[in-house]
Amino acid sequence: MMDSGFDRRDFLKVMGWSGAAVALSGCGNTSIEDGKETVAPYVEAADYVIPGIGVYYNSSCAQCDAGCSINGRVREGRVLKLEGNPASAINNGRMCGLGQAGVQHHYNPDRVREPLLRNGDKGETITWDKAYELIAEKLSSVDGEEIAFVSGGVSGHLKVLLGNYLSSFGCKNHFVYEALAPGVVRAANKKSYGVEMPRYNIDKAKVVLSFGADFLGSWISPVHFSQQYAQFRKGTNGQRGTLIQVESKMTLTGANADRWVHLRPGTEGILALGIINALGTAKGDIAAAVAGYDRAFVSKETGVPPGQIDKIAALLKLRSPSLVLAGSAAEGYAHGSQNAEAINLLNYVLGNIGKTIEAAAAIPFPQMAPAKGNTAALKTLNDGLAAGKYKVLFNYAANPVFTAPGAMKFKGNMAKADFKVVFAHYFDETALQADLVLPLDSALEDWGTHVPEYMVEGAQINIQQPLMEKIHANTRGMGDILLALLKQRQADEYKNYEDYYAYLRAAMLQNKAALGGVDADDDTFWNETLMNGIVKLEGEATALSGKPNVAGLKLPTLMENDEEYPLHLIPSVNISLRDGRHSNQPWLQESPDPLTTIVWDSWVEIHPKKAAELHISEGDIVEITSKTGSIKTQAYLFPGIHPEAISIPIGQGHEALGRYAKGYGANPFEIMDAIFDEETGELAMHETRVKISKTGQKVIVVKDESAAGAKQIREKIAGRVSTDEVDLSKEV
Amino acid sequence: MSKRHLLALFSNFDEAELVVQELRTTKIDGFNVNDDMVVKSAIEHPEVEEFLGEKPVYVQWFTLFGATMGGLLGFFLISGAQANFYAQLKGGKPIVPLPPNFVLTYEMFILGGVFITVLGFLICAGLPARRSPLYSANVSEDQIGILVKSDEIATDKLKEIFSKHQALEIQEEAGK
Amino acid sequence: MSVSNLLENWSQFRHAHPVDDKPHDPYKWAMSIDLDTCSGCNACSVACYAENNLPVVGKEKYAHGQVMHWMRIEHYWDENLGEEGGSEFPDQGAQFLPMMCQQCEAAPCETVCPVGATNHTADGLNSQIYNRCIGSRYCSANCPYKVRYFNWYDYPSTDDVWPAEMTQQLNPDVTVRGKGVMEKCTFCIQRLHAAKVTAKNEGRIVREGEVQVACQQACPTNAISFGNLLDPEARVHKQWKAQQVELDKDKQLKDEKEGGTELRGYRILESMRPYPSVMYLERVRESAI
Amino acid sequence: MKDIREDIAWAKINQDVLKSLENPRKLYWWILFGAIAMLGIAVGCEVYQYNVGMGVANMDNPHMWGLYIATFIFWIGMSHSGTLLSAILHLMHADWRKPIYRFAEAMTTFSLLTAGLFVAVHIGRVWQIYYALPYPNDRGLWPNFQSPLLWDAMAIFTYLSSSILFLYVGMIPDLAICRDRIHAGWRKKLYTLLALGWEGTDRQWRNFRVTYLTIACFLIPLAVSVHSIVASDFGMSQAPGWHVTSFPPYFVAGALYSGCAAIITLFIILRYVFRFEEYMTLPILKKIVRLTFAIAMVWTYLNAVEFASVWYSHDEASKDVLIQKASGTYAPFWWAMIFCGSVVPLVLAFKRFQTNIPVLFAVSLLLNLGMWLERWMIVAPTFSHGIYPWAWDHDQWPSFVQWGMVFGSFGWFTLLFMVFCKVFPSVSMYEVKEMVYHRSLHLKKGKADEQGAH
Repeated sequence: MMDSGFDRRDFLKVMGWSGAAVALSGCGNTSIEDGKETVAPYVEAADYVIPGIGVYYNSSCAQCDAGCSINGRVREGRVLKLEGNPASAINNGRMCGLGQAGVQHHYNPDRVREPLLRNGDKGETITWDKAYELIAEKLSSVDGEEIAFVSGGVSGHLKVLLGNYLSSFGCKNHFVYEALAPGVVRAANKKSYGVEMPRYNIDKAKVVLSFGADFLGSWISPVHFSQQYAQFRKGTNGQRGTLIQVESKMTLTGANADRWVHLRPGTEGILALGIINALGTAKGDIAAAVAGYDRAFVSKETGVPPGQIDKIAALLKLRSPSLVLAGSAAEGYAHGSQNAEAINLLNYVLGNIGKTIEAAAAIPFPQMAPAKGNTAALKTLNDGLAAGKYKVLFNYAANPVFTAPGAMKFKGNMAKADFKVVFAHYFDETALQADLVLPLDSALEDWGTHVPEYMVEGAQINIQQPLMEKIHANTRGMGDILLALLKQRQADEYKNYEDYYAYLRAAMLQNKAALGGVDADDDTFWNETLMNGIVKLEGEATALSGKPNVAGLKLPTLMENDEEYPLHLIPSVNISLRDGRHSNQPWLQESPDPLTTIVWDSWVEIHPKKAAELHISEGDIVEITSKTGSIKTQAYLFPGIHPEAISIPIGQGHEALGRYAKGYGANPFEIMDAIFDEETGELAMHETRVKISKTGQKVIVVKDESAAGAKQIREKIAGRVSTDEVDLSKEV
Repeated sequence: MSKRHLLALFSNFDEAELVVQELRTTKIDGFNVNDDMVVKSAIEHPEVEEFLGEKPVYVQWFTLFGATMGGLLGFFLISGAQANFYAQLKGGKPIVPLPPNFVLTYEMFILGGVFITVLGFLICAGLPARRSPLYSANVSEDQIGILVKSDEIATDKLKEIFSKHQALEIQEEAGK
Repeated sequence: MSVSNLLENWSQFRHAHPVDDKPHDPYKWAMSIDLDTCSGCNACSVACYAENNLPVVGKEKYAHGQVMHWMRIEHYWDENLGEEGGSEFPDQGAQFLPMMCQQCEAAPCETVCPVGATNHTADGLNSQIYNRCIGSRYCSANCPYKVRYFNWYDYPSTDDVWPAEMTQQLNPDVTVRGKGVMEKCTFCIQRLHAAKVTAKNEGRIVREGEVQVACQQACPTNAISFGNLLDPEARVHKQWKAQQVELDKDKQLKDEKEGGTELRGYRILESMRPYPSVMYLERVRESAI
Repeated sequence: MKDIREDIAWAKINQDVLKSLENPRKLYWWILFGAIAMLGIAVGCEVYQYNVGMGVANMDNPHMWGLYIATFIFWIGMSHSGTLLSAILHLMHADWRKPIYRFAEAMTTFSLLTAGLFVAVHIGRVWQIYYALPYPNDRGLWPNFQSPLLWDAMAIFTYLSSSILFLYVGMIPDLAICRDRIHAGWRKKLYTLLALGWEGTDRQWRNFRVTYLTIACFLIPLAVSVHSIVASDFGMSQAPGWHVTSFPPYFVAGALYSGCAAIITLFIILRYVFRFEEYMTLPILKKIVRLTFAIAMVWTYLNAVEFASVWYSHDEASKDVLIQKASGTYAPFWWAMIFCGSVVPLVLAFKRFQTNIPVLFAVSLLLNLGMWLERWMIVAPTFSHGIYPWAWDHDQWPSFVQWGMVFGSFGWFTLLFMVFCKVFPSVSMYEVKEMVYHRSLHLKKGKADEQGAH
């Protein structure tokens, strides 16, 4: 009686539990839908299955490349929820929404279940052996140069196997393609700091000046940066860190900034140099290089008021160390490299290098180090396809048909290859173009090792292990597939490895010593490795180079206004949908975009002032036209964007990818021009110019935000104070 | 000694009144005015009180009882029920919050009152009743009926009185 | 039974709560959310979907306002943004606010439920009993925060909400609600209960850090802290203490101080006297820039 | 303009009234069929809603309540006039009530029955509705007696059962008449059964008088309490626009108002259909009309009081709701309500309209429309513009399901009422006789005095 509230819940629990049990029926989840599976009574269950008790397994999150370690809750042989693995330095037991949705990637009803061979315009189911034979046969007829292999970022043993496979027929065309990779920043960092991916210590900085780096949302390693950010906000002895975000379209990070500075798209570099100039601490050639960038000029170019520039400079002077970040907004232009370098230069001038920017350790096994995805690869691939260089095309963990700029006509070019093999989880746009579709295990069913690109402390290898049995009998892990394919070519080399698991185990045990298991016997070492989910290593120290050279630094002044296409198109990266490969995970579709709270759709953000000029109001269906093409979507008036720019989120507008993604919204890639960064050849995603026009249709925007338009009325709901009104030192 | 019934019908009330007075005044043995006479009418005549003399009505006592019981039952049933929730506060209010209980007590008070009153009515008015041996549908229309019960010997005397006052009709119980 | 019971325990039946009631013992679950570190990333909300079997209603029903997110991330602009005299751009960013059931100590929803389906539990939760609920929806009508969500449809049997494969993800510790019942944030009561049972078996009370709610566990910035307000070790206890926010006040003493204290703890709609169990810490913005 | 004749033969009264019970004309069947069809629509909607879920009514978070609750209040309100006529006027010895109170009372009962249905239709799990009843059970589970909804349930149950008893007891003498006049068929059996062997003996009349009076005394405070409690469903909550002190009297006034309007409507219809010109005379109509006018003004006043008290309060939220009502999405309906409720009744102030049947008929319908709108305007705007701005919503337009139920409820009411007035005398015969009798007495006395003067 004392807590009958709970008693009732107990009852409910039982209900829920048995209800679930009925729906799930036993442990062997092979072929749920055709009801062939047998219900295994719990008394016969594997000894780790204790009815009603959750068991936790460590593994790695495969939703993005940040390399968070996860801790999966498994009950009655089913994975229920993914928590963060507290042992990981990257996410310390934390998880982002995207990572949480990993289970919906795994349980997704639209997964590919059988190997399919194109027959006319529909696929016919074939056996794996048949599929392997087919590949072998096709490969035998072409030589290595005529084979292209497209993949997303790969690392660890999978990368090794893939490398071995490609070299087994002398193919050098491995295109590592990630639609949203910080390619330009890597290059710029290499030039400025001597390393591609240094370690950023946001938590150590007193001021963070970010040029469009959405490190809380989608940039490099968001979950890790978020934790640093929390520390940075708490500050040391009450000295709270200050975040200044400079960008043309407000990102999640921008929304959390103390000062959000909007500037004309593409002028980030100029502002950076202007700030150096305003600081006045630079000497020698740097001083010379920035001499021209005085307040008046910079202000004219960027549209940032002179006073603002001074304030920023003053604050940077006042509080040290600080940290300056160059993000995707800065790099997305034809002169992206210059932008990035100019911004990095600011770090040098402020003397942050070595304090808030440190060299990260490198993984001692270079062959396992991540093959970094970029967009330059896409260009080469596309040109090759267009020229008909490639007869056979493999595609894995990338969806170029969806993410390639419309101007590239990738879909058409892809058709020129006469045999296209796609390893897929779902029928995405690329899989639909394939001749042979091979179904993959989900990340929660597969083995693997991953090496994150952004190392937090020392180096680490993440272990990926299955959290439950396969849902679909006929899917395979990528590793197993590669192994099988390798066996076709070098049977005797791989004959000892019955499957990828065996290979992985052997490979790990081989380097037991180097992996910190010197005096452990194989089984103990292996089990501990699996238990931890992470192998932490010293890593090889790398050094930051000294002084960057500013000779090459040349920033275009005021970009001439395009009369026909007056607006800049900013394809924004949604925190949960990213490049669109996750759009079929309903939780992500239904979790509102933080800034607009719009769900299940695309929208175009326009500044209210601009909208008034164009007589556009919320919910108007507008047509956005570029040189390349045009798309239609709903308008949303958004104050956090430069009036000369409009922004459309990436990730929607799928023509495939299953019931939760197909037919929602529009895909901004379709109208993207093929403009590339002059230095790195990376795709300049922010360069596309567009015009916008009303179609006359109007819809009610589906969003969580209310008619009050995200304003607090009457009552105090979300309180705010300025730093001089609070004393954080007393806080817990 | 067996009794016989007589029913006389009168067109208007004044006649009936005279009849009743005469029956009262004239001494007829085998006939007792107070017990053996019933006046039937289509409407409720306040005057009936006057010439039949005060007769007590007990319905109010039922009402009093019903209302009180209803009220008490209401209050204690509700408070008692609420007392079961002592582990589950609601909205920070006391477990036995008086204001709501008073509202409900009030309703129960009325409910009990009405129900028992009706019960009382049925009892006091002797309803549902078995139909009396002599009845004329005219009574429910516009005529006044006087039903008397008497020994055989009184019958003629009564008839005579009735007819003297222009009784429209005199019904007599079929003899045995 | 009842009359004698009434007479014996009359005095304790007449306590008002939380004002003059005996304090909770040994548990009073409470939360505090630091709006300065909250980045509005939605991780908590998704974690809630995963933990509590929340249905994904889809675009059409979302458009009708029938979404079921127990925890919603609200974002606010400056009052004067885009208005006369105000700035045209949000140059101080936005403000995010995770809003879920505030587990009020004197919950307006509890008094009005005709069947007593929502009650106050011994450890200070506002519990919702699904199989008692008849769906009069009076509780939501009376909820100042509008954080109660009604099952307008029978989601388990609705297409594409939980296809066969997805049902395997459902958390067996949490029931799947059918049509016509009200639901809301429970402070992950299934986790609390499990922790309490373990503690009870070991003859102690639940320790700080022993139990985490799903949103707190996921939060990348650790903005959410949750625990037993009565436990001096608990972070939440320390925070409430440090911020001088008291559970049973409808107006905090510190707010009456001249010139304000340098504290940022507050509770939403406190003046309506629901005595919420969630304390928010105001967002801070740099004055030097 | 003639009132009831004092020399009208009592036998004629019986005939005329009993005539209304005779075999109906074609028109009757048509209307009955129509009513059943309307009811059918509502049933269809309910079946659909029951199977698919409340969502099909197109309510949402936070628009938790819709037309169901509004219409529920409407029907409860309508029930009050019956009591007004039969109980209050009875105590005040207002003779003119006698020919018309019977159908007014029937109206009370039936509108209560209709209102009850809306509770069932409204709740999410109608199959569990019995949870709301205080039935003893070994788990010690009781409904929550703190909830105004439960007070509602209690009050309405009390009110319904009491009015049914009141109606029945008051009808017993007439049932006896029917028993005596109708000699065949099921009717005979029915009336014989229901008349309980009433013979109009002095003893029966004596107890009858007291009982009738007592129940009347109980009914008046009951009626007042019922609608005050309905008002507290809103007044007891915290929601802006509901949390208003003057709600109980406001609701009661509104109730009597809509009731009187409904009486005028039915008065006119019955008068025409059953040719009751003899009994439902124009002077009586005039009296009701004046009464209605008075109540209309009271309602208008209380309305003003509510607005004023909100306007001069410091409750910004409530102010906003008021402004929303007058200027927001609901503005047209809100102003329509003001017009129908406060402007239209002004017509009744003019003597020439007080007996003009077509005008009165139209007006009475408008008044009822206004009263229905009032209920809707109490329920809906508060939801779309409550305390918490984030939950403000694009206003939800009720779906056809909700409208269908509202529509159907009128069918249900009509059905019940039409059955009633074919089975039971809708004019109280014995009381009309009393009325006539007393008038004639007065005249006699009058004559007598004149002679005495000579």
